[in-house]
Amino acid sequence: MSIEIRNVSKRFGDFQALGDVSLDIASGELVALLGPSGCGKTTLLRIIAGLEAADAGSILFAGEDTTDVHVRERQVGFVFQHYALFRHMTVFENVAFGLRVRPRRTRPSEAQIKAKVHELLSLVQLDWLADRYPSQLSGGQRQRIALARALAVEPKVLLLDEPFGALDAKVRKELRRWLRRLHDELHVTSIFVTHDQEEALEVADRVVLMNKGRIEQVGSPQQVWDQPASPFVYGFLGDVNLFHGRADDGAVEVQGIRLESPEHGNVRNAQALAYVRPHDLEIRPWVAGGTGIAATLDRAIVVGPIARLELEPVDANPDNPGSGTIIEAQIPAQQFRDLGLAEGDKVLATPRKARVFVEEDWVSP
Amino acid sequence: MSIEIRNVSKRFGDFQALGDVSLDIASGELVALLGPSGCGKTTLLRIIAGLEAADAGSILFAGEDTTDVHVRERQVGFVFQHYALFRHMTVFENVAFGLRVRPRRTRPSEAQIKAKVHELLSLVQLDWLADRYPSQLSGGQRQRIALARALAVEPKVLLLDEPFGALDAKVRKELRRWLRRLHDELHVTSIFVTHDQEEALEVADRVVLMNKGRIEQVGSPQQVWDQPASPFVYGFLGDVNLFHGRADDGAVEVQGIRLESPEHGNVRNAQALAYVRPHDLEIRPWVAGGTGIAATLDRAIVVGPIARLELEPVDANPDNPGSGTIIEAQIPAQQFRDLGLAEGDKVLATPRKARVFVEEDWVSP
Amino acid sequence: QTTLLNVSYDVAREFYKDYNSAFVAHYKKTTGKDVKIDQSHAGSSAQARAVADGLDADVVTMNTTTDIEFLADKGVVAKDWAKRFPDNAAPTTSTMLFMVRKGNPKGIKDWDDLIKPGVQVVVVNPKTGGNGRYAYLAAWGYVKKKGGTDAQAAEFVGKLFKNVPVLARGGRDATTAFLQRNIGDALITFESEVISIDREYGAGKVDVVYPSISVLAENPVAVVERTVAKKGTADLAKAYLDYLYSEEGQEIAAKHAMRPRNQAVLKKHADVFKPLQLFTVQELFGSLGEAQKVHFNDGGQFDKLYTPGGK
Amino acid sequence: MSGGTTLRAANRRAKAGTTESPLVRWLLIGLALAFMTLFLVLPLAAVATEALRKGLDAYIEALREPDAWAAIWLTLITAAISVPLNLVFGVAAAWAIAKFEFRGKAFLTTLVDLPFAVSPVVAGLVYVLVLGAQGWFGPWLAEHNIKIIFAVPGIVLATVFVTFPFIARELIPLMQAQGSDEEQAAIVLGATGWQTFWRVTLPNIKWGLLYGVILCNARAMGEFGAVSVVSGHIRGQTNTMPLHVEVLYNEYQSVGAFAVASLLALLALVTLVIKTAIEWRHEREMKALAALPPERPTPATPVAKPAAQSASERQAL
Amino acid sequence: MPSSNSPALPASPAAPVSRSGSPRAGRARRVLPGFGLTLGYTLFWLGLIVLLPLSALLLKSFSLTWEQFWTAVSAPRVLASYRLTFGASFLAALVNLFAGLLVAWVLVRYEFPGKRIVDALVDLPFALPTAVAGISLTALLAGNGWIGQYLEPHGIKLAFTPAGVVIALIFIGLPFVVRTVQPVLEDSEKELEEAATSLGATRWQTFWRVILPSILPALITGFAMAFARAIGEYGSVIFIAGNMPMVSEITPLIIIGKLEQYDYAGATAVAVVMLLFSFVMLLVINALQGWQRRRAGGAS
Ligand SMILES: Nc1ncnc2c1ncn2[C@@H]1O[C@H](COP(=O)(O)OP(=O)(O)OP(=O)(O)O)[C@@H](O)[C@H]1O
Ligand SMILES: Nc1ncnc2c1ncn2[C@@H]1O[C@H](COP(=O)(O)OP(=O)(O)OP(=O)(O)O)[C@@H](O)[C@H]1O
Ligand SMILES: [Mg+2]
Ligand SMILES: [Mg+2]
Ligand SMILES: O=S(=O)([O-])[O-]
Repeated sequence: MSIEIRNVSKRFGDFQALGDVSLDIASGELVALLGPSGCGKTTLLRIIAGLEAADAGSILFAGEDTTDVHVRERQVGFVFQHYALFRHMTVFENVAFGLRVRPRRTRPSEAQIKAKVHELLSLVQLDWLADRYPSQLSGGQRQRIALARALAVEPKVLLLDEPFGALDAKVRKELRRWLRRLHDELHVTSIFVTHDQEEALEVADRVVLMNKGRIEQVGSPQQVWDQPASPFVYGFLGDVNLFHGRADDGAVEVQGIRLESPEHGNVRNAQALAYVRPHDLEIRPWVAGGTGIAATLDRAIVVGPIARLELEPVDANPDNPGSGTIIEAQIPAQQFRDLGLAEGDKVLATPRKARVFVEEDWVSP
Repeated sequence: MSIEIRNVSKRFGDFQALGDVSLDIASGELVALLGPSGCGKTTLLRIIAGLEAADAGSILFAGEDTTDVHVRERQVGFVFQHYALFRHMTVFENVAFGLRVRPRRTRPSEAQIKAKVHELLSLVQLDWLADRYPSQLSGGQRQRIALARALAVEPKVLLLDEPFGALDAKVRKELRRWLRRLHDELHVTSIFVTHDQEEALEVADRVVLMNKGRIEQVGSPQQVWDQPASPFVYGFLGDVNLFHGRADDGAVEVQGIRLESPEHGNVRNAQALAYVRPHDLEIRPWVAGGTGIAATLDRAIVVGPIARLELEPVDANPDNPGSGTIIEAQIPAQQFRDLGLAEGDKVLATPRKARVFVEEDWVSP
Repeated sequence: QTTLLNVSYDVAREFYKDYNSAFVAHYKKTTGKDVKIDQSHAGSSAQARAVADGLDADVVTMNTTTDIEFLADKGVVAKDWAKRFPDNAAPTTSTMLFMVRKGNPKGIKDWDDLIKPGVQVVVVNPKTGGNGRYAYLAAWGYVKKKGGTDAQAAEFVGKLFKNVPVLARGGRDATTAFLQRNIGDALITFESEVISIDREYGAGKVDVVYPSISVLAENPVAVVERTVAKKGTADLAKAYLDYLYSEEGQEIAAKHAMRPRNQAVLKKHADVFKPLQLFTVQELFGSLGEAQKVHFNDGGQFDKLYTPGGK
Repeated sequence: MSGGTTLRAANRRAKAGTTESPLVRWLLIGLALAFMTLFLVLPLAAVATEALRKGLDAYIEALREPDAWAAIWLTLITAAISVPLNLVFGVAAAWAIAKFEFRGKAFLTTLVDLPFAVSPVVAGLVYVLVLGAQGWFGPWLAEHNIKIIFAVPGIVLATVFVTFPFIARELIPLMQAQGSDEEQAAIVLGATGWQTFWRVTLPNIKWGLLYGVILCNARAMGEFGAVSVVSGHIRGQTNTMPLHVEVLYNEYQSVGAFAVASLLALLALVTLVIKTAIEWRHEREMKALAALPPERPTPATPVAKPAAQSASERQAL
Repeated sequence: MPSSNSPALPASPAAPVSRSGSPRAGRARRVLPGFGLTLGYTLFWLGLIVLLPLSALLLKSFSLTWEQFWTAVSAPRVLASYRLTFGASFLAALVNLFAGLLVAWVLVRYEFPGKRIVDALVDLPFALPTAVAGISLTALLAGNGWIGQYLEPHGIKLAFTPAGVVIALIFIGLPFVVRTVQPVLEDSEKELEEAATSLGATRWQTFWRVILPSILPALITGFAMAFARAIGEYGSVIFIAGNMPMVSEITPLIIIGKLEQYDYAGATAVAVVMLLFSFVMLLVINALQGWQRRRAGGAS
């Protein structure tokens, strides 16, 4: 079922939690709502579910306005951040709940319920836990039971609020892959909320980036990564180094280095921000007079295939507010070893690629 | 101050939480205790702090037995996982607490306390929050206040229990770097508990890997990464693919591929487990008869410099229990693009490097 | 079967228990009708308030006339209720006596002995119990009867109450304080309580002292017109109260230490009801209602005993 | 290993970190017990002694009086009516106050507490003022021959008033602490309001509810002042146990009075024992739950046979 | 690329609905059902059982002129009774504050034989008829009582003095403090105490600076409840009070006294004064707690 979000706004008292949000989600899509804490992700999700009413705007399910449809009848599956499992019910009873509360007419028989619940528990690979109580489960298990419970009512839409937020790093990684797989199997339109960009990029078909109650960008993981629409998106999606410079005539000069920036061809001598991802920095041993940003290697973390380097610019220029802070670089571990650098050595860093925003870009969001 | 942990054991009822743990920590070191949930990390930390008593064994601070030293007098700074800030005190009062409760003789004057607290608040970069209450702070801010509070008493040892556990992915990343930096500045002997391997590897001088109440390995991040002492360590430190095979005469055969394993030179025809990290798999387009594990490309996540691939072995062999599950591979994004692979394509995966454990290795820990 | 509700004061439960069975038998014999009597007992004026507020009493049998006056004011009983039955509509009376410790160690003989320094007297709070009001009036009347002025009476009563360590809430509390808690040298209480005290604590534990002069405390009765009109029990109610004046009724009363009006019965029990000089409230105070206003209401004579500057 | 002495020393040390020294501990326990003995045990003992002052026979005799039985019966009836009434109110009030935000909530909560602060005598009096023959509705009630005051309904009303806040007071903080996540989950799953309440809310609050009911019941059975004013004290009809105690006491029948009182104390103790038993069971249940291993048992899936060192070995899930 | 930043007019005619502040205005509805029903029922029942009768009290006292009212509530004896009632209630609540905290502390923190019995006994004052409690306490404390006999020789008189009033009120109020503090103490985080200890605080400092502030709201509530209940208490007090005007006469007894002289209006006037006082106190306490919760609130 497709979902259309039309100009939804929501205030809490004086606080604008959502400002005129519009978004279309195609049937069967898996969409991630990504954004920093407090940006309104949960609020939007709850409005879609009908758990909260929008002040303005409307939500359409398969083209039909749901404003007057009660949560109960929206046929959404909602997975709460802290699971909200029924404490006093066994896992089985939790999953069966949605079936048992149906009106007698449409309620399946006991046998059907049993079969259905066990099918779902197998789906989430926790069949053997049917008789436990939620308090006897680990976080990851609870999460999957919450999902099974939401799926039991065969929802047309699945909404997940930070489904992996409360879990260990390791378990989180396992579950996100598992969620993706499940979605590929069931193909129910799903929206999940997260503030972990890695999670969003890895799992979702499309990523919706939110900030301060507004949508900053919508696109496939690759799109938002490669063409971030705003400095916020750029900064939020991964580690990034920020350099201040001047844009002029399709190029930006940062600390004596000229970076091409064809999209700003018509900009003349404007202040510019150049965002450079750590892996877009080239590192060479320092040579006097060499181009690049002179820096000292502060710390090198070389575990696995990537060496992460922290560099301190040598000549912190007070006129250049971007300097003085640490520059982060990532190079292949092999290359690092080949360079033979030790902590304390001086290096030259050259941005290979940068995303440039000039003054006027900053204003918009 | 150096810390020696000598044969410490601890039971809770029937449950052996710590079994004969010994560990030396040099003065000024930053050590990470890493392990899965319930492995006894917190218990060990609490024993060091004196918040819990060991059943057997002893803790030495700078060579002196602390058994009879009360927590109060151990001069440890303890940072709790959930901060344990005093809710009814302002940030300032929280940080000043340790100074205010000193006996009158050694208590600094109000002016000194004020100066000291502001110095610490500047150190954690939260000077402007002095008059707030903990409930008015974000998680990351609370964490830093907890640290400032612990530092106020000028502890000889700093103990941190999952200091970043409850934080956002993004905030967590920032804070861990900040912690490292702080440590480099203050050089107080520090132990921090975590179950996030990335965190441990990035921040610590040395990593202590724990499992089921015992220490599995102690070493620098690079050491434990490159030479994991046990399958557990290997598995815990990062994503890993597991292949079952036979070890014979200094080599292991896995699905027709021969991997050198000189350390098992004297093993004859034994069951073996080969652990291969995702980035140690080489991926080539499938060619009939080519060596390597034939697999289908299930999903490719290409954001940033690394392409993460999920491969499904084509010919799941029921005799080989390792097969049938997904194989994970990581290759440079550029290489992935060069290969021109699409989801659904068949590929050949060849382990470039593997860590092999034969039967007898599994028994030890 | 008709039922009749007799709303009465605290310590009359046992008496009416016996009286009721006698009356039921008598009524059956004389009229052939069965009747059931319900009893209600609590503090006298609390009971009067309950009746005024709607408790469906057919008859009220109290130990202070003010309580029935109040009901008359409310129109619940007839205005001339006191005339409807003989003897001021009080079939029984009682009076105030002293109880002293066995052997009378302090040598208490009369009212004058109670105001001596060092003598402690237990009295009921006149604010909350009829018992206390009568004790107060008896003391006042004693002075007046001996020819004293009001001022002298007030001074005397003031001294008496200076000797009071505990103002009990009701008769029973006073007895408990005196007998069980061992407080005070004398207890001023109704003659009718003596028998109950003997029963509870065993006879002869204390000595009874009859003062030279005391007050006649009437136990008035009345038909509650409001109820009997509604229930049609007027005749029964009247019969019930009339029977109190019968020889049998008076005899039962005497057995419960209430002074019968019937002189013959009274004589018969002369050992219990020692003759002493009794004055009526009407004689010295106009009426109990008057006395209430002057002495016991807020700001009255009694309050002045305790308020600084008041006299 | 460093042997037994250090071990014991260590135990002593570390315990001192978050608890008091044994000396202080026993001092505090002693103080608390002394206080409890003085203020609770001794009065109870006094009741028992008084009741048995004239021997067991007199005690039993006193309890066999029909009036005593009527009083016991009325007391039980009163509790049986007023406790459910307050139960319904308590649950409704707690639902409204704990699950929703609205203006004037603090004020409403205060109003719910108010009966705690009203003198019981005044509590009885106010009903007389409203419903008595001279009160607002008295004439109307008399006209329609409805008896409330000085009859069982009045006693129930007064009891309801006095025990009014007990259950709500117990439930409000409990339900506030539990939040409404589970209820929202139930609604999303298609449950109606009633289903949500019966199947989700009620099981979650049942212990607190029970506790409130027991306290409410204890107070309902023991209430004297308010009931006294509205009862009418009709022997065998509107005398509850506490009132009967009063009548007997004033009648100089202290054995009877204390016998009935002891019965009340006994009823109270029985409910308290039930409460304790229930709590104990609840606690045990909770402990049993807590004792179970929080994480999955080791043989999660039969994938890696002998190598089951840890879950992480199972190749990428 | 940004999909929603277009300044296009909103599709639905909506916005100003909630400008006024209340997010519930307009078409917004609550997800959980039963708000109207439960709040309605609560208000109805509250009105019926509590407010209607109490307003009768108020109206009855209004039948007095202001001057009569003032005389009724400010006569010297009445004033003395306020002093005693409020003073003794305050003292008793204060004692309960400490004793209740002590009992709750011991019950929560320590193990000792008979703990469950003690725990169960705490509720006894709720159950025992107040008059019985009063009689028993008097029996214990009177000069010849179990306890009194040891005190009397030393010149300590408890029964029939204001001290007796305080003792009866302590008995009545104890469960309120214990039962409000107990759960809070049970929930209090061990970590806070550990943090304080590791920062060098002694046990006493930890209690005083960390534990006490965190249970203070509960303590205050318990105190307020015990106080409020004590002010109204009658049954147990009159037996032990001695009831001497100006000395040991409590306000409820004044009310009864006024009723004895059929002065309904005067009785209600005094009752209204007591009620107002209690109500204001409860209100202040509730507000105070709400404020405290908001300040310290939030997940820590
Ligand atoms: N019921 C409410 N009353 C008042 N403010 C609210 C309410 N619910 C949310 N808010 C505010 O609205 C903003 C958005 O909240 P929301 O829960 O949607 O954020 P979020 O993006 O989900 O954040 P997080 O990642 O922390 O969960 C926050 O500033 C929050 O404080
Ligand atoms: N006070 C206690 N009583 C009983 N068992 C306990 C107690 N404290 C800890 N344990 C048990 O000891 C084991 C180790 O606990 P510990 O808290 O040290 O684990 P951990 O490594 O810190 O785990 P986590 O990452 O989940 O915090 C766990 O199984 C736990 O259940
Ligand atoms: Mg959220
Ligand atoms: Mg831990
Ligand atoms: O309400 S419980 O937490 O006890 O289920």
